[in-house]
Amino acid sequence: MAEFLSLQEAVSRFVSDGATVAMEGFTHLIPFAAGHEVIRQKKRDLTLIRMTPDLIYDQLIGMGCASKLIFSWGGNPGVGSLHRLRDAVEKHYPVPLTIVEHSHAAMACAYEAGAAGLPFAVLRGFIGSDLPKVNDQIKSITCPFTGEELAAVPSIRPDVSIVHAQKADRHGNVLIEGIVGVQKEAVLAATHSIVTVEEVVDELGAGPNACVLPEWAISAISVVPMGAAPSYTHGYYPRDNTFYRRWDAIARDRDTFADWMTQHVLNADAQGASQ
Amino acid sequence: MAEFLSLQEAVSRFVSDGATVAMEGFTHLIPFAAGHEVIRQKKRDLTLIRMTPDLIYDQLIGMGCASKLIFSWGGNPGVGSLHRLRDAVEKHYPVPLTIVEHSHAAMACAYEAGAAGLPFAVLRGFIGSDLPKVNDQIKSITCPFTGEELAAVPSIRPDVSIVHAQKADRHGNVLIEGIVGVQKEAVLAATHSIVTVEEVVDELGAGPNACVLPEWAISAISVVPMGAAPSYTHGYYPRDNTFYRRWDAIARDRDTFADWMTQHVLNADAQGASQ
Amino acid sequence: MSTALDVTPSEMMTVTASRALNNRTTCFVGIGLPSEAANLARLTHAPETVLIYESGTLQTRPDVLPLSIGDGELCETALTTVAVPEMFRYWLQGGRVDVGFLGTAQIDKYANLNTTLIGDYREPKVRLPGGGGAPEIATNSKEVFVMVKHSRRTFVEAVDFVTTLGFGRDGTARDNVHPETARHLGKGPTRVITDLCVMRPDPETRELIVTELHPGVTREAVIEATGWPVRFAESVGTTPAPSAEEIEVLRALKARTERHHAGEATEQERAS
Amino acid sequence: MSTALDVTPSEMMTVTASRALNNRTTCFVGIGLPSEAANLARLTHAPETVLIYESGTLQTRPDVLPLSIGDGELCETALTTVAVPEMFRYWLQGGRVDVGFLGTAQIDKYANLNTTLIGDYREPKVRLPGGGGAPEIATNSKEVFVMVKHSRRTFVEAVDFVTTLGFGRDGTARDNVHPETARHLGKGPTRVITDLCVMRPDPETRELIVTELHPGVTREAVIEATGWPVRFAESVGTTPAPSAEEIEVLRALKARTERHHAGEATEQERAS
Repeated sequence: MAEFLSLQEAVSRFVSDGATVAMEGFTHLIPFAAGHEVIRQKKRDLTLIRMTPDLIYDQLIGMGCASKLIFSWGGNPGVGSLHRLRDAVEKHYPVPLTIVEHSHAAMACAYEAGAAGLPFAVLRGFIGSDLPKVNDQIKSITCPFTGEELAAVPSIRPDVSIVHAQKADRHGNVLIEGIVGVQKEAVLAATHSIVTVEEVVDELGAGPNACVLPEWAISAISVVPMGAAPSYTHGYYPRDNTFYRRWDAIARDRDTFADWMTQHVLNADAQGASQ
Repeated sequence: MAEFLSLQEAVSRFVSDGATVAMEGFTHLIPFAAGHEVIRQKKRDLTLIRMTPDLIYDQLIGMGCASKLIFSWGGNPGVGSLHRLRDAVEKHYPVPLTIVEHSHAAMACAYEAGAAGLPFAVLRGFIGSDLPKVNDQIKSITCPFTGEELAAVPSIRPDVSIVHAQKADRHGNVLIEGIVGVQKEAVLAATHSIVTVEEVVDELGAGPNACVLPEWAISAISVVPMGAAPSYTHGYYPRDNTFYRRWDAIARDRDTFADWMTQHVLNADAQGASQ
Repeated sequence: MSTALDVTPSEMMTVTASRALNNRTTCFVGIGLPSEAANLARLTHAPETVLIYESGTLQTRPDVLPLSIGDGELCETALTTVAVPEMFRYWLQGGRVDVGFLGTAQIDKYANLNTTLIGDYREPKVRLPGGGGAPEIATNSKEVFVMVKHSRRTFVEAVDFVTTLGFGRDGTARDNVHPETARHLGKGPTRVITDLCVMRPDPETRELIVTELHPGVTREAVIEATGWPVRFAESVGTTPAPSAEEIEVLRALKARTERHHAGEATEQERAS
Repeated sequence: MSTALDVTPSEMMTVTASRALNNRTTCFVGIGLPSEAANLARLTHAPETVLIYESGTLQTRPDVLPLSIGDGELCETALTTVAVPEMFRYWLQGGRVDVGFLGTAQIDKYANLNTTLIGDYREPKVRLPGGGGAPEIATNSKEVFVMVKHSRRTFVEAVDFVTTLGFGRDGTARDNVHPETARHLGKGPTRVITDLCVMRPDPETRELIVTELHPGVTREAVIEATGWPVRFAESVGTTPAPSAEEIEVLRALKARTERHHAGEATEQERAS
């Protein structure tokens, strides 16, 4: 049953130290504002799950919020490395970070299985890859009909999933449009969910088969205009590619990063935090 | 690569005697016209797959086209039994019919697995049910992470799937709207597919996340207005509930049925066949 | 006032079943009687009850009762419509359903349901439609309500075939399961609502016992209509009579539905 | 005419890679170089090439190259956009992809790809982004094209980590698999297109051998840039030079792309 809460209240209520948290959005609709609020509330020891960690997790990791990362592609798309992620993995700065590494297909299937209430996902995956050698969560399973061996991974079932969407109606039903990624699965797989939206409207104006999350499948909704910036919200604002490029220099150096975060996140309020 | 073919040509080319055929449509968009063409072409020994056999399979079975039926609910919705199906199961008339019986959840998952290129589907299903005792295709599988036992069924991978949809564009891309059932999965799980559509349009006018089947995932498209009647096509014509009720009396008696089929199907042409 | 109403046993059953649904309950609705009761609940005391049909229609608000589980009305009035695999995987199996609301052809002492056949599987006396969504609705919903007319043919000592689990042949099938299964397996049938009474499982044995009799119904009538030596709760209540409003809304709903489904596919409907 | 063009090695690579795609090929496109080549193909000789990106965008026709795999441009110009699990399950794993088109950080003699790290997994010298979609693109597509700049750092005898299967450590990993696996497992990398040459697997050993040299490139240059004793095919061809049209279209595409991504989120873009 969705409650409309301030972002501060939503994060405070549903994100605990030590929690397993998925913030999803596949390039599109990345919940930056919510990530910043998690940083401001100094959450610690989080297990962060995300197919493509992106800048949002570079920031959370760089600020010491995470002790574990489950992911499948960790980079700044089209730009380069995530320097804070690398510093945590390679130099254990600011705190050690354990990584659990999958492929996109495996994580997508693991979210799907989580949403479907299953304990594991089956995929035709990891054939010939070294990933199963370094991730003991990748096992194999035998088809009971053909005898074929396939890959199995545990389903993803976060304590809380956080996503951003275009809009909610006044009841709290949410419309997600465009590149919908794994957001529906992330929300349905989780015990709790926070959805930030650009705006609240009287009518969603959705087509008959639109991707709508009913309010009874959501824990909290926070209205956060520009809540996905510097990523983008289809129909609202474009991706700030320049910022994505600039991030490389900001994140490369520990102090530059710390200064930027202090100025743009720690000293910002919940609504104005998205860089 | 979709080819626009007459229904006669499409059925002739892709439905062989002995083939495994899925005609899907969950109450909505049932491909009656195509089913009638299969009857007119006197196909034999088909394995018919369909979650809800409905009148279309009552007709195919009553006309002796099928030797096996894979299904999960066989009735005339809101009316009663499918008399031709019962006659075939109980009295082996006009030919014996083997049945393989699942639940909806299992068949939906089996189509999903077929579309996903997997040999089997896993579900939290059949707990305490006698169905696994009478269907040796329902097995169990153990989660490699939790040790929990779940049900496993073979994926559905028909030789040909036949569905009806609202419209195709001139390239052959197809839009399905409303109750979309398992049609996308049936088409993607099959080696070949035939899609009948109400009309061909310049632009599908679909939303960003609409259920669209690309032309390169379809074998043949046939333009058959009213191709789903007496079921319905959302946005085109409603369900002919009166006919569904009338069917009970028509199908109850072997001769009445045969007369009706002769008059309305065998002696009709491909376009005018849908009662 | 309400006691003066001329209420049929069937209406009594529907109203009683509708009252079992709370507002904001998420209910996976079987076609037929459950659909009637669930929509009555939505049109009376529980306007925010969320109705889900297996055709993929989420949170639907039909103006008339569907004849089939996939009527266009269900889609047109739904919040959204998802594919059938998604419906069963994410919404039912994913644990989002509070109440699975089912009808049945046979039900036994341990609330097991049979919609498959009468007789032997390979040589059936009567072949019924089959399981449909019920086997997984009954095990993946948090609890199950069953609604069925009371008769000795329907209420049998042991069903010919367990299509859908109640509590198993001996009442223990939901106990001692794998902990992960236990997290997902619902409580099973917590109420059976008939045109004579309400039955609930005995907390110890899970045998269905009569907990409420509808107004004017005798114990003998229930005993007569039940195919096993039916037991009664220590204290058997009387089901509250329907209110005038409930009966009025129910009859209007059924009349609307009748008119809607009686017509041919008329021009008027085509235009709507 | 075309020989007179001043073509860079990078352009030569892109044009050659684009020519590898036939019209009506369904291509699962990796970001970066493959995306550039695939869109050049679509804008020149293969207008009906179907491009799929892992963000869920099916049959997309971007006017500018995406900076990331999930740019809005990809969705706006797509036939439809599906959820990411559906993309990987139905469209890739379901066997609908003819060509998986990948870049890489390291590639070895048997066309295995490494995008995970340099050094040891637990103590990496350089941590790379990871596998992303590549491990399953490489095994579920009917065949794979790899596009990567030629250097000794990139072309190594054996990759530090097999993120993505080529033909395995000994070239036999795609042989002798379960028949059901064989039905789905593609042919693997059939071409590697670099800025110096085209390599293909030896039909026997699956070792990558040079089959074509780009105009003006010497064998020595390839040997110098390859980290193993590279072999040449019996008859090594010369890659056809780009046409003026190809170069013109490519440069226009890159210029458009540059302009598009260079700007801030300008008012103009917001309005579009």
